[in-house]
Amino acid sequence: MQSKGLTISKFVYSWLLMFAVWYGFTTSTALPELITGVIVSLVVTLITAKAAQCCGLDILLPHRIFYMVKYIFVFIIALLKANFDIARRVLSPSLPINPGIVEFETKLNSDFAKMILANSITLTPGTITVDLVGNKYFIHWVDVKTEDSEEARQEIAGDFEKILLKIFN
Amino acid sequence: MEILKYIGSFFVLLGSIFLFLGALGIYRMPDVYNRLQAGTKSSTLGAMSMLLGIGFLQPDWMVKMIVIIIFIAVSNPLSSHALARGAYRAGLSLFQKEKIDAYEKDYKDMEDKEL
Amino acid sequence: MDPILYNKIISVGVYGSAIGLILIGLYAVLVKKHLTKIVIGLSIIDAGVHLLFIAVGFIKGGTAPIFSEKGIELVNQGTAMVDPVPQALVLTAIVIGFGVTAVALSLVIRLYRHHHTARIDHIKSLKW
Amino acid sequence: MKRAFILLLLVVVGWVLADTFSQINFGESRMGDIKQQETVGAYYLNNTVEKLSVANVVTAIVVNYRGFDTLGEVTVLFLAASGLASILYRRKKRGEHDVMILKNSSQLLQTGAKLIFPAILVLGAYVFIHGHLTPGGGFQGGAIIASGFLLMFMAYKDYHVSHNVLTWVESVAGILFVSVGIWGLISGATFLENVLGTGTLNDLISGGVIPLIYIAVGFKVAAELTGVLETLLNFKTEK
Amino acid sequence: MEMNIVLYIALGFIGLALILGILRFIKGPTAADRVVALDTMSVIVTATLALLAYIFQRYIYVDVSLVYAILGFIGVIVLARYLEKAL
Amino acid sequence: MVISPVHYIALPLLAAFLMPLLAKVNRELVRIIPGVVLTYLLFVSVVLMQRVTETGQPIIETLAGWQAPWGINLVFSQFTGFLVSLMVFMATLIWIFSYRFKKVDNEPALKYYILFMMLVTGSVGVVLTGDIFNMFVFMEITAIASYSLTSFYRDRDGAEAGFKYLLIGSLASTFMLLAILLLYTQVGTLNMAMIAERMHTVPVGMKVTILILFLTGLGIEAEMFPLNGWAPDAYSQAPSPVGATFAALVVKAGVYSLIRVIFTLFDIQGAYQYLIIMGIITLIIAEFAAMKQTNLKRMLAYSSIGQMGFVLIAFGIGTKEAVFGALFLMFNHAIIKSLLFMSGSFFVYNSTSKDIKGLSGIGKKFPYMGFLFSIGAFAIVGLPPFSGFWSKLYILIAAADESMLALVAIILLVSIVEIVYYFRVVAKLYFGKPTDKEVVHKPTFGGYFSMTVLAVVILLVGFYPDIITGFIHRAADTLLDKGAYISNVLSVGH
Amino acid sequence: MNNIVLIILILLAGGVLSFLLNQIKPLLSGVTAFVATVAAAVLFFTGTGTADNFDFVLGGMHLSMGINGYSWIFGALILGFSSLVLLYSISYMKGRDRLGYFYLNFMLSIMAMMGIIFSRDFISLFIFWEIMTWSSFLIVVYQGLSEGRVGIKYMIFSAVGGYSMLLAIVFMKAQMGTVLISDLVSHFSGFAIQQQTMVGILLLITFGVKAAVMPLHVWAPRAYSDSPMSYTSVFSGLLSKMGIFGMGIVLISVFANSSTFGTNTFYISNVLAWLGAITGVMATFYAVIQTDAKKLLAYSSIGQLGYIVMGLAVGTKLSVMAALFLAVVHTIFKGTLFLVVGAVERQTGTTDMTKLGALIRKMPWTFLAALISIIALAGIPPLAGFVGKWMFYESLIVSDHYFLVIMAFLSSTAAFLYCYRFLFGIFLGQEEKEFENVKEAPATMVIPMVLMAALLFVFGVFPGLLFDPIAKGMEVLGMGTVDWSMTVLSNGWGDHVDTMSIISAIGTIFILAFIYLALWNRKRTRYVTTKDIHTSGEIPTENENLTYAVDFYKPFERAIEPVMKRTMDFYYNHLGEGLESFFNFLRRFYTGNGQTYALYVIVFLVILILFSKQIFL
Ligand code: NA
Ligand code: NA
Repeated sequence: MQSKGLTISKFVYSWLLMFAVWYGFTTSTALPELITGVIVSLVVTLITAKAAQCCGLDILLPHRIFYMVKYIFVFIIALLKANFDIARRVLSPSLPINPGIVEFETKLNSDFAKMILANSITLTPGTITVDLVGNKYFIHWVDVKTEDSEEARQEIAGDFEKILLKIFN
Repeated sequence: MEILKYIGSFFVLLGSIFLFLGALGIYRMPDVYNRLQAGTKSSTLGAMSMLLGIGFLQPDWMVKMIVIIIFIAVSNPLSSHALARGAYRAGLSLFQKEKIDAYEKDYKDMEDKEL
Repeated sequence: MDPILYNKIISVGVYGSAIGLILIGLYAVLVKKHLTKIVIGLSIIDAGVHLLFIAVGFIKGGTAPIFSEKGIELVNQGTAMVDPVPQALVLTAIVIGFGVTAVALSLVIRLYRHHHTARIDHIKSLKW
Repeated sequence: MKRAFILLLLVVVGWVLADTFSQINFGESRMGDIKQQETVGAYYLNNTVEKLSVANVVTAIVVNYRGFDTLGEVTVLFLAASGLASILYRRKKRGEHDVMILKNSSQLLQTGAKLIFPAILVLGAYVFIHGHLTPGGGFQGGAIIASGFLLMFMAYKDYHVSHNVLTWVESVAGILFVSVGIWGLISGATFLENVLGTGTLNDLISGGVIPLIYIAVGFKVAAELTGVLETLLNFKTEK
Repeated sequence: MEMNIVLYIALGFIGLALILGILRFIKGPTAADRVVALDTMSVIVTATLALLAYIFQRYIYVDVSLVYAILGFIGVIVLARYLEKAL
Repeated sequence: MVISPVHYIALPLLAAFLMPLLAKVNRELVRIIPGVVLTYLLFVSVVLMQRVTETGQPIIETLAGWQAPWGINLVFSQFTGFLVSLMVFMATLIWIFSYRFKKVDNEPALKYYILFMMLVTGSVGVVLTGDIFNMFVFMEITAIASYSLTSFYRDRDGAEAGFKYLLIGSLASTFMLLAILLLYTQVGTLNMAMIAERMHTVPVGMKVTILILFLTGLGIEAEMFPLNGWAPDAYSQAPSPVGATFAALVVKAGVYSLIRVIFTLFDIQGAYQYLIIMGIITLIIAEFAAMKQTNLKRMLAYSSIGQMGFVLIAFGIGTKEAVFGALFLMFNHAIIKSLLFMSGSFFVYNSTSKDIKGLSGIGKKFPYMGFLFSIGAFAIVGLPPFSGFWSKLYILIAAADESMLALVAIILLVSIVEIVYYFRVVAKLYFGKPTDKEVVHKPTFGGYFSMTVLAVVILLVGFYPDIITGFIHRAADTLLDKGAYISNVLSVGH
Repeated sequence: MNNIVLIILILLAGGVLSFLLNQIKPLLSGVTAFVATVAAAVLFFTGTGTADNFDFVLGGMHLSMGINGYSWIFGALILGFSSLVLLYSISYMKGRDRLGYFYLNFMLSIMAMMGIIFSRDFISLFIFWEIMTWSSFLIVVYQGLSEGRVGIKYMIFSAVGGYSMLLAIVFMKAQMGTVLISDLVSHFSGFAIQQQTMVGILLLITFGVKAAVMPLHVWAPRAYSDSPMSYTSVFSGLLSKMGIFGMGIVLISVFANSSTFGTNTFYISNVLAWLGAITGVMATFYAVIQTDAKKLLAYSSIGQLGYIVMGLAVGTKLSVMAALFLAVVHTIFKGTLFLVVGAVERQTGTTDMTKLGALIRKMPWTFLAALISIIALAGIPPLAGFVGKWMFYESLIVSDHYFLVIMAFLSSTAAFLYCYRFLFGIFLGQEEKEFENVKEAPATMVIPMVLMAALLFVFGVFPGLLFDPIAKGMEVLGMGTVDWSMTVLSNGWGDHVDTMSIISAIGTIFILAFIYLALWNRKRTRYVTTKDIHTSGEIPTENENLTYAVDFYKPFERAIEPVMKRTMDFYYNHLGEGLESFFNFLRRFYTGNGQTYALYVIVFLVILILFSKQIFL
């Protein structure tokens, strides 16, 4: 998200998104509901215009959608792995852990992408994002395998970062 | 539609197991960061799975279930991150002190800058 | 399980926790010295009272008094619905409790600013 | 010693409360013969759908049967906001302004808040607009919106909501509420009387003035709670 | 109410989970541990509310779940900020 | 639009919501609007009092189109009407007094006027409403406005006083809520008339528990000992117009609610004896404490509490004459204590200290103010020919009629204490040379005006009590006629 | 309009008007007050008869005002005396600030006194009684002499008195349903004996406070002396007589006419008579040792009131008559003496007899008034005081109150001491340099004094002028008729007392003796310097007395010292202190800690819960 200021594209995207949220809440196609939804989402978009613009309509381009879907799959697999990993640790009486905090830098430059990456890291095996300063992630790692920044990036963020770069850049 | 019921029940059951595992992790892990590790992942997956299951059991509700799933997927890791950061800044040391802590120096620097 | 016993256990649990909240809050109000803890105590008392409202209005097997189900037929003349009045009252009570808590917190802030302490037994320039 | 005495007192209080509530059987209907409408609760359950076309009986009570209470409730919030502002008021010297006492939050939280905040606003609006249909209402919706602002306050140290706007919103909403009441008076009925047609049950547009009032309440509550939060968090004055 | 055996089991797991969460909340030992317990429990409760809505077959309760999710999240964020000594 | 009791609530609220907007147009409007509203309400009072006096029937106003017990209603009877009119009258005068009040104007005046107007509205609402939960809501409005106004000034210990008030007030609201909840479980309604009608069905044990909860909760508002720890602080730290408002409106609402509950809702005879006993203790402790105060406003506060004790005693006697005396005393106390607060505050502002000691000779510096204060002091201790005398006389006669001579003796003994501390101040006003301290806070024209009006009322009622006794007699009769209350309220729309 | 109402209104309007006119010109204030009082007096003496009734309903109570022979005596006294005092005040108060305040309260107290004597029911009586109390209180604190303590003490005692009456009133109202005085008289017999005693004692406390009967007198000396002198004369001369007025009603018309009261009358009357006697003796002793002229007169007043109370309490026809006679005469001579001291104070700036002296040449007219009044006070013929005293002794002897006679004699003798001291200390003795340029008081002050002194002479020679109204008054009280002629009084044995012959016999002796005394002392007048041989050449220390006026009666003081050591004041002060520390203890309840208050709430709740059965069921 490099360009500052409000573009029509961003505005419309935001409006659409808010309307989608509205629909998610009402799940009704009755006309009064829809009209109200349009109004509400418009008002909310106007209110949050300054603060809350993340993307423009271009995020909806097909190839980006494709990568998004791909991301979701990758993510879900990672999430499942993470849970089995946790289950193993939790249920094992010896609690095999070796925790520590490591850092690495990301190539992502969209705030939004960075957040998605951070969340993904948090939900994948053995890691939690403690902080993000500029481009530098600080990760709490249950079982620290390396202290080297680049290796850590590969180990922790690898796949996610690649796909995210494709979606947001 | 019987098949949906089975799928739904499966997801609900799976979700509840993960939720339980998350709570167990919270209970058993030795320090706050590890508890967070266990709690976040399992509870997120557990909740998502259970909501999805309910969506299958009651297809009318699927849209709303997805809304909640998305919300949890976004918010839960975020809150965990905020907690981890908060715990760190609250001065809670790591479980094993001799282990590596890359955050310490930067964190101190930032504190100085803010003052 | 014996339904009467079951009912008794549930009622002890619900009333007990509500009354327990009230007592815990009262304890905080009467014993804790920190102003914020006292305010929290007041909120806990409120919570207990609100819970009592809900508990009292509850009817075994009753649902929320809302006639809006699409998939479910209208509940016949409300016989299986809980008493809506305590719910309406508790809504009001909660909002009022919130208002009071907000004012209380602002007073705590001011007291702290002025006395540089938040211990209630140190703030007694007005007495006798 | 003193503590023991207090505990003893609490035992007595607890005992009398327990004793009293043990006479009120949990889960038992106290609405009497519901067809006879022996209690107001029974009356409301029996008549709300027919007379007001409002699905949510609690909402009907809150906004219509006991709408006067709600007016008072709104006033309480308004008062709390005013009281708070007056209690924490500080005379500012030239060039001084309030700042949040918060330190910077994490970049991630800022991004997340930016994403979630609009959705929370939509949810709040949804809750108060559907107050007569779902277990929501003006207060709940307003509180949700305010919690959205709370999220923003938590995420952004320098996030400010224009006091002017808040004042406008709460004033106009409050005036709207009272005006709906006076509308009843002017049209020859009683204060707060539902002077609009009630529509069909479970439509968005039903229940007469009830949704109108709840929308007003929603806005008002949102503005007031946000104002309260901002006042409570802004208690440092800086050059 | 539509109840099958799976839902009973699920409720059982959830009950156990909540008990464990409450135990951790009580044990602490630090404020951060308690908040972590709260955080997890809020997610569990969110899911549970949705499940209860299904069990009671009342769609309107789903809204409660949604609102609970949001308020729980924001509550934890506030507490986290408090831990950070940022408040 | 016909003039009706709901105007008392709706218009101030409308104005309160409007004021923040109008403040942006012109700051002066903020000060003026409450006065306009209150003046209109005074007019409403006149019209409605005339109406109820003519018909002899209360005005029952249903709200939102739902008759009792389904909806909330307002009851403007000769009793509530009297109290409400008194409140509005006092509020108007207090508004005039505080118009362009320098100390207030140094603070966020907009908030002050909003809170003040809501304080008035809350107190009036407590009296007007016919619904027990609605009464709770209005009480909370009053309470929150009071907490905030108590801590309004920054240069005092207002926050401390406000916090204590809030702490005790919150306990009060808790107990009241519990009482209301239990009551609802027993009778299934919140309308006071219907509660009264169904009260006999409630088991005695439950009834007593509910009563105890009410007595504790409302006793706090009515400043009953030992629940009144908050009161002296709140009175003395609040801005003086607010102190006057507490005395003239807020406590009145508290006492009203207590009386309404005991007289109308319940049918427990023991409650009357209880009122007498608590009244005596309150009276004695408060007057004794007042005796030893060095701070003028605190002294006035304790005196106020003592007067409320006296009122409770009178209500506890419970006969027609006693209730008449009690209402008369409430009337007098509202007027006299306000005058004392108003005039006393100027002494305090312009003296070297807040202590009574600092008042030396200040009566010579402000002769008219000293005169007004003296009138107030004479009237409050019940010296003839000031209004306070009559209420005291009626209550004593009522007590004697019930062969409670010991009670009379106690009251009179305590009155001597009262005389001592008031006359000590009056004597102090004229003793010694006034300090050279410049006049920091000159009374405004409005200040003089409202104090003069109060003094005139005190003298007028003192010389010729009959101008007011008719209203009070009818008010007392209305309060005591529980059957009529029930049938009037419940017959509306049936 | 009814004359009674008119008089009250004139006095009230006069007060308000003089308050207002003070804003324009202070002089107008006094003049207005004087004119109003004179107008009221004229109306009273010319147009007010016993037929003037005024019945009205106020606050739902039937009240009644009127006048009878008994109250006429006091009414005449009030209006006559206060007219003269107000005339005196015009000059006396000149130049002081807040004259409006002073005259307003002055007029209010006159109005209140008139109201008291007009009242035919207890409610109006109480109303005017309290107005009298607070208006006089305001005058006591007017000069701000002693930090309000004196005023407070006065107010406390008045409140005790006033509330005693109020208690009696509400009791009567509950018992009889009416508050008319005449109803009390007729219903009194119907009361149970305890009730009779209670009502009697309560009312006697009320009137006893104002009449400064021991032990209720302690407020009086300082209250008298702290108010401006022109008002002090009213205080001592009139306000105290309101106590006498009330006692007369209670003792004579209520008790004496109560058939069932029987033995109680005896006890109460005897106790009261003894209290009066003790008051007389003690106060006289105190008067003797005072160095301040005002205080001397104040104590003297109290002593004299003691006699009067004694006379009323003894309750025979003659004693009552003597008491009423003394009451009137006392007003005149004591009033005059206070005015004299006022004149002296105005001209010299002090009332300390140790500083004053030899003013006889500077203020001859004042001296004349003082001399005549003192003679009357001492009970020496041919002045009015003698007649009263004679009747008084005779009534005591006739009714076999021999001990009372001894007491009375003791105090009369002691009274001579202070009379002498008063005259000597101020007008005779050694001339002080600082008073060299003192002038006679202005005419408006001298005239009232001399006029009243003349009255003393007239009433001394023609006591019948007073006997007439007094006899009428006693008839009203139910004492039956009294035989009298202008100069002859029939005593209890049926003998006739020819006042004229006695006066001429005894009077001559006394006057000669007095004049001798006075002149003899004048010869001794001299200036004392510090080098006087008196000190054997040594320079005297500061605390050595060089004037006679100091320690005038040192031996006497030593003699009475044991009696005086523990005054009533001492006990009252201790009571007061004890009460105050008790109050202080009680208010510790308000600890200032909000949490404690919260605890109180819970404790209260728990107490109610635990004792709910006892409290509510
Ligand atoms: Na992870
Ligand atoms: Na989380």
